[in-house]
Amino acid sequence: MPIDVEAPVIDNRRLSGEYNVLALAAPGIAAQARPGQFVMVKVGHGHDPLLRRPFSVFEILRDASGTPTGLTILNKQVGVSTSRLFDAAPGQRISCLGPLGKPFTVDPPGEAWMVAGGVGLAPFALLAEVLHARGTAMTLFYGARKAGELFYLDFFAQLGVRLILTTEDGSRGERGRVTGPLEREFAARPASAPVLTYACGPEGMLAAVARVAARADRPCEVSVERVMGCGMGGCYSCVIPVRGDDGQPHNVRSCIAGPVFAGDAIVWE
Amino acid sequence: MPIDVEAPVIDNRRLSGEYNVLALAAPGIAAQARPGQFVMVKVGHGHDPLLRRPFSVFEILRDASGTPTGLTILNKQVGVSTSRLFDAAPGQRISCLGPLGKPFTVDPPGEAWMVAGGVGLAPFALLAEVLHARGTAMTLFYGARKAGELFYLDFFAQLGVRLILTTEDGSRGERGRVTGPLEREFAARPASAPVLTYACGPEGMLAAVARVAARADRPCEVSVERVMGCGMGGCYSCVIPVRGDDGQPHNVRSCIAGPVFAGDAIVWE
Amino acid sequence: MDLSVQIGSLRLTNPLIAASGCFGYGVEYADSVDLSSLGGVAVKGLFLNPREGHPPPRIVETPAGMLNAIGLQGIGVHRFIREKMPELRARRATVVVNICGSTLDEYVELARILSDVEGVGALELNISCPNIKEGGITFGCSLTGTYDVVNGVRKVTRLPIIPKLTPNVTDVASFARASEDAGADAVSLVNTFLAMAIDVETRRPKLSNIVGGLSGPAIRPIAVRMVYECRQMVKIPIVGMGGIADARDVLEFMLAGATAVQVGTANFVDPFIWTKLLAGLEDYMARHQVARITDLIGALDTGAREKEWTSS
Amino acid sequence: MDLSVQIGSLRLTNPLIAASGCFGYGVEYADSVDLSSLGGVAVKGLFLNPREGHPPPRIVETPAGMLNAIGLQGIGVHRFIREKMPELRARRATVVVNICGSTLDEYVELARILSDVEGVGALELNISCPNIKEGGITFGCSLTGTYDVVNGVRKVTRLPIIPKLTPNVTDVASFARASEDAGADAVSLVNTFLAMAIDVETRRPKLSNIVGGLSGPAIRPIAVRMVYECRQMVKIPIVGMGGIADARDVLEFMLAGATAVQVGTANFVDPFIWTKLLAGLEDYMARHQVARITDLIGALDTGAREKEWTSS
Ligand SMILES: Cc1cc2nc3c(=O)[nH]c(=O)nc-3n(C[C@H](O)[C@H](O)[C@H](O)COP(=O)(O)OP(=O)(O)OC[C@H]3O[C@@H](n4cnc5c(N)ncnc54)[C@H](O)[C@@H]3O)c2cc1C
Ligand SMILES: Cc1cc2nc3c(=O)[nH]c(=O)nc-3n(C[C@H](O)[C@H](O)[C@H](O)COP(=O)(O)OP(=O)(O)OC[C@H]3O[C@@H](n4cnc5c(N)ncnc54)[C@H](O)[C@@H]3O)c2cc1C
Ligand SMILES: Cc1cc2nc3c(=O)[nH]c(=O)nc-3n(C[C@H](O)[C@H](O)[C@H](O)COP(=O)(O)O)c2cc1C
Ligand SMILES: Cc1cc2nc3c(=O)[nH]c(=O)nc-3n(C[C@H](O)[C@H](O)[C@H](O)COP(=O)(O)O)c2cc1C
Ligand code: FES
Ligand code: FES
Repeated sequence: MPIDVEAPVIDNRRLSGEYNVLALAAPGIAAQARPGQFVMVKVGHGHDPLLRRPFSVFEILRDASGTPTGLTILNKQVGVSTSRLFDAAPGQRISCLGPLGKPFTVDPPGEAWMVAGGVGLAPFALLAEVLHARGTAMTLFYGARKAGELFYLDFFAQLGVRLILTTEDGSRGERGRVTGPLEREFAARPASAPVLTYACGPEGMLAAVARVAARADRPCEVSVERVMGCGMGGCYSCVIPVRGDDGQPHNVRSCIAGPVFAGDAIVWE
Repeated sequence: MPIDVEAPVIDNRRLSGEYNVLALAAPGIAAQARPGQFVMVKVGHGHDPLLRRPFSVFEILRDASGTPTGLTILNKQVGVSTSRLFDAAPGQRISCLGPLGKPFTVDPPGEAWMVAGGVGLAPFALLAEVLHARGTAMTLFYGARKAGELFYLDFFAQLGVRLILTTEDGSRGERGRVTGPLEREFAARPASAPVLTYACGPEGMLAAVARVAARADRPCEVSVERVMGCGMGGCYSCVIPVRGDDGQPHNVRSCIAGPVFAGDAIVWE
Repeated sequence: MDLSVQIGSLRLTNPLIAASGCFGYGVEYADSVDLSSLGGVAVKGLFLNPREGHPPPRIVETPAGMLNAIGLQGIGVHRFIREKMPELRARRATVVVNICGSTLDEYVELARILSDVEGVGALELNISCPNIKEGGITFGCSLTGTYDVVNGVRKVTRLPIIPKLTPNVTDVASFARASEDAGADAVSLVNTFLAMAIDVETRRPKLSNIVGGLSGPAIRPIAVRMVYECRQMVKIPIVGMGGIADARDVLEFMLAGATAVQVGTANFVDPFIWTKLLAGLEDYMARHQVARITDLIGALDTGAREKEWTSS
Repeated sequence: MDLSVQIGSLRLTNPLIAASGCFGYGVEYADSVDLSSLGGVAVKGLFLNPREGHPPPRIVETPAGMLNAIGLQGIGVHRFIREKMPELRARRATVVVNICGSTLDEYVELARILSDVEGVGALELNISCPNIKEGGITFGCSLTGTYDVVNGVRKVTRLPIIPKLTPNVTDVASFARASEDAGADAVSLVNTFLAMAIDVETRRPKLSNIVGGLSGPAIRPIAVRMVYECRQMVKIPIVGMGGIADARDVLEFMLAGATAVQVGTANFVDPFIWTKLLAGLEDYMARHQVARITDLIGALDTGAREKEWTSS
């Protein structure tokens, strides 16, 4: 059950001029959150900005005994609220509602491939931690615009995640998009090898990943990002076309039916 | 000429659970400001709250060489913006427009009596400083709800200001309203003694002071507080009825024709 | 302290109703909110048949408000009765069903169907949705259209009927009057204001539907004025809404003349708003020694002001 | 880069006009703002005779907006011509005189008087002030009233005439059409939305006039929609306004179809807004390689969207 906390900012770590990791003291949410779930955040009082904004749960913070004490979000500055989150000062309180949404399947058939585009990295820190505890073999395909926007590489490396990096300007890893190496890896792998692919990033990338996985006849789960007014199923703003039992696309609320969907369920536009 | 500064908060000193003194780095405004003038302040970005709020210039801050570096405002928490000013953190920037409005006459005929009700103390710190430099004899009649809401008494005492205090609950000075002792002092003083009275506080108090002064046949200047939308003469929100040449009351913009008026010019309602 | 209010034959335990389109079918919130603690739950607008609604983007934020062009996506009345009503009954929600038709007959048909359904407390006639072309608002922008829909529905149901008025008209009170004349038990207002927002970088509308409906605190002062105008014109209860975000806002609508209120956009910001609103109302009633909340309805004092001062 | 726009025979050096009632008579700002750098200055609404306006409180803040009920306090047209026009001429302001009458004859008389005054650039006919009982908005809420005022004024002046439309109507575009038919050179919109706010502690209206006009960012999405609707209906230029607070907002109105814009409430918040708006427009034009700002008028693209993605 989601709860709403006026969470104090514990820490604000800048990763670049655009990205930061914000740590929030929200033990109740942290205790429930599972990989792929999100929180709805509102910064500041007053009615401008008005609505909350959705953010993936990035990491779960724990005290020495392992009890969850809070969570972090990986924030990319793109507009009003993300700018306020970029500038948030420790001690400031931020209203945080969650956890919300359907999580990733954490029961992959042997091997897990994570595909992240830019800030789409957000759900994979927690997923990697949980899968690491299960002993699942992991690969992260991680694409960004440039080398300076590839974050948390050590974190994933320490969890034993194999890293395959791409940048659009070629400043690190392979030049180009993340779907290139993904396609090659699929081709190199025997069709019988049990791989579950997880993807998060821009929708065009998700569609491409879903296509690549389908072509390789592999299951894949994508976490979609639609504009969300409420995050609770109240407003119908966040819909995405999903193939129904009748074979037709139907608009489905991604906040409660998702944000994680089977890649082949979505009717990509 | 008024200027607009994104003034960093230098200091926020709490005087009580409701009152604070906020120091702002605004040298350009400080260099021009005269006693009785005000600034229009906007806290925070976004459109809620939307409008600026008027505040008297409380003190002028100066560096060692005497050059103005900023100003303070005496803030009383009553609503949205004053609450934000109460909580403002050093370093935070606050948009500050000023100086605005007609100042007090700083050329009193020998003796200056200042009458302050509550936060109406605000214009008198600067006035007392300026009059002190001129060697004017000063009295401050200062009324508040209770002892804990009488501030800056040492400040005025150090400038040689005679203090006459009242509180509504009698916890310090005389019990009752500030117009009581004022009336007595007028009665005790020969009609020929040159006294200029300045008043700032709730409008009922200003009307009473104006009445008392008129009865004693003395000049008085009052600083009125009307809701102000712009502070620049643009909106006509801040009007107060002033007797015109035709003997009739006319609505006059208190932001540019005031906030300081001759007590007998205003047609009290 | 009595917070109950009456809308036609329907008694609400308090004046707070979740606004249609802003609370799903109610069941979405059933785990977070005690539905029976609300005065009522107005469910998402229903047509006879399922609808997919408009393509995204469907909402965009504006200063102290939001635009929506959902396009009345919905499961249709039959699936609603089958799939949602059982849980709403089980949760003891007071259900207000918001219905929408492309034709007069569709409203009548919907009313007929819903009249036989156990647990339906009232019908709200959505003749004011700005986001769809057929029906709806074309009735709501015409006095005879409004009269005809209300009158048609009145003939087939004994449920309280509450036409929901659009604010996009010159004289909303005349629509309240037409509704009253046609036999409505109450009117609700306002639905959203037709509005638009443009992305200047792409030079495109921010909503796929080009225009949408403005809701949220931004519109509250206009909505309060409209409730006040209707209060002068009709005797039936008014359900007021538009930008309510705290208990003071609820009281503002009630003092202007509303018997009950709906809360829409604010529920998106704070799904736990209901207990806060109730607490705020109770606090106000205690402070002002108001025994029955109905004493506040239309209790706006437009007389002259007193003068008094303290050394504040 | 050419920022100039044309309203009838009047050329504005840029599309930014100070909105009537939000910039005094212009002279109040002459020391802070270079009046000749503005496209125009619409002065506070003038009647033939001086008026005292409403008692305070005259304004109240609302979410992202404000209500005003000033009641058209003003010095009357004769004192305006004598006392303010000389300075406005000296400052080389492009003056738009906003006029208001209780009767049709008063509008005509005002137009006649002002037509002979050197330095008057255009007449804005205020038939939309929600704050006064006589005249004004009663014309603005009736198509024939609108037609008659515009037509009457047209007969006595060659100055560009710009009726200012009220948003408190069902179909604002029909009023633009009536204005065009009657010979208006342009229409301006929107005036404020009739609205109210209540102090729940005292149970009194927050404005002495009970109701007032809502302005500011809150109303912008409705105002943009109305400009867009008028753009489909008339050929004459539209002067758009309502909640403009930055250059993006100016562009939004222009893309929706406005030739020029007015800025009211935002000037209260930032009297130095004009240079910021101009800089913002120039930056946009440079980034988008727009040589003439007139190329942006009505340039909203309502076509389908492309799909593309980057690893952002
Ligand atoms: C399930 C989910 C998880 C997300 N996780 C993260 C995350 O971990 N880290 C992160 O940085 N971002 C994440 N996002 C995206 C993030 O929600 C948006 O960047 C944010 O809402 C923009 O808010 P803003 O006020 O800064 O932008 P605005 O000023 O409101 O708008 C700027 C741009 O952001 C887009 N936008 C606005 N509101 C939303 C919204 N509610 N959802 C999506 N896009 C929006 C607008 O269309 C516009 O193009 C997630 C989105 C979803 C749906
Ligand atoms: C010339 C002048 C000088 C002032 N100097 C000081 C000062 O030095 N220190 C100080 O604490 N206060 C001063 N005030 C009063 C101060 O401006 C108000 O307390 C403040 O605007 C309230 O803002 P808010 O957002 O906290 O209140 P809101 O939440 O907006 O409203 C709370 C209450 O304050 C009143 N109010 C709102 N706006 C104004 C306004 N613009 N002017 C006056 N009252 C308003 C409202 O009517 C309401 O009753 C001065 C006012 C004027 C006109
Ligand atoms: C996303 C959204 C969807 C809505 N859907 C409906 C609807 O289906 N039927 C209806 O009558 N009103 C609908 N409305 C209007 C609301 O019920 C309400 O009248 C309006 O939003 C004003 O109230 P608010 O400011 O509290 O949101 C919708 C509003 C929003 C924001
Ligand atoms: C305080 C105030 C006074 C106004 N006075 C007038 C007026 O005299 N004549 C007029 O045509 N419009 C008047 N208006 C309306 C504005 O010119 C403008 O149409 C409206 O405020 C919307 O623009 P904005 O949101 O930029 O303020 C006034 C508005 C305000 C806020
Ligand atoms: S975000 Fe409101 S229904 Fe999904
Ligand atoms: S505050 Fe706007 S005219 Fe005085």
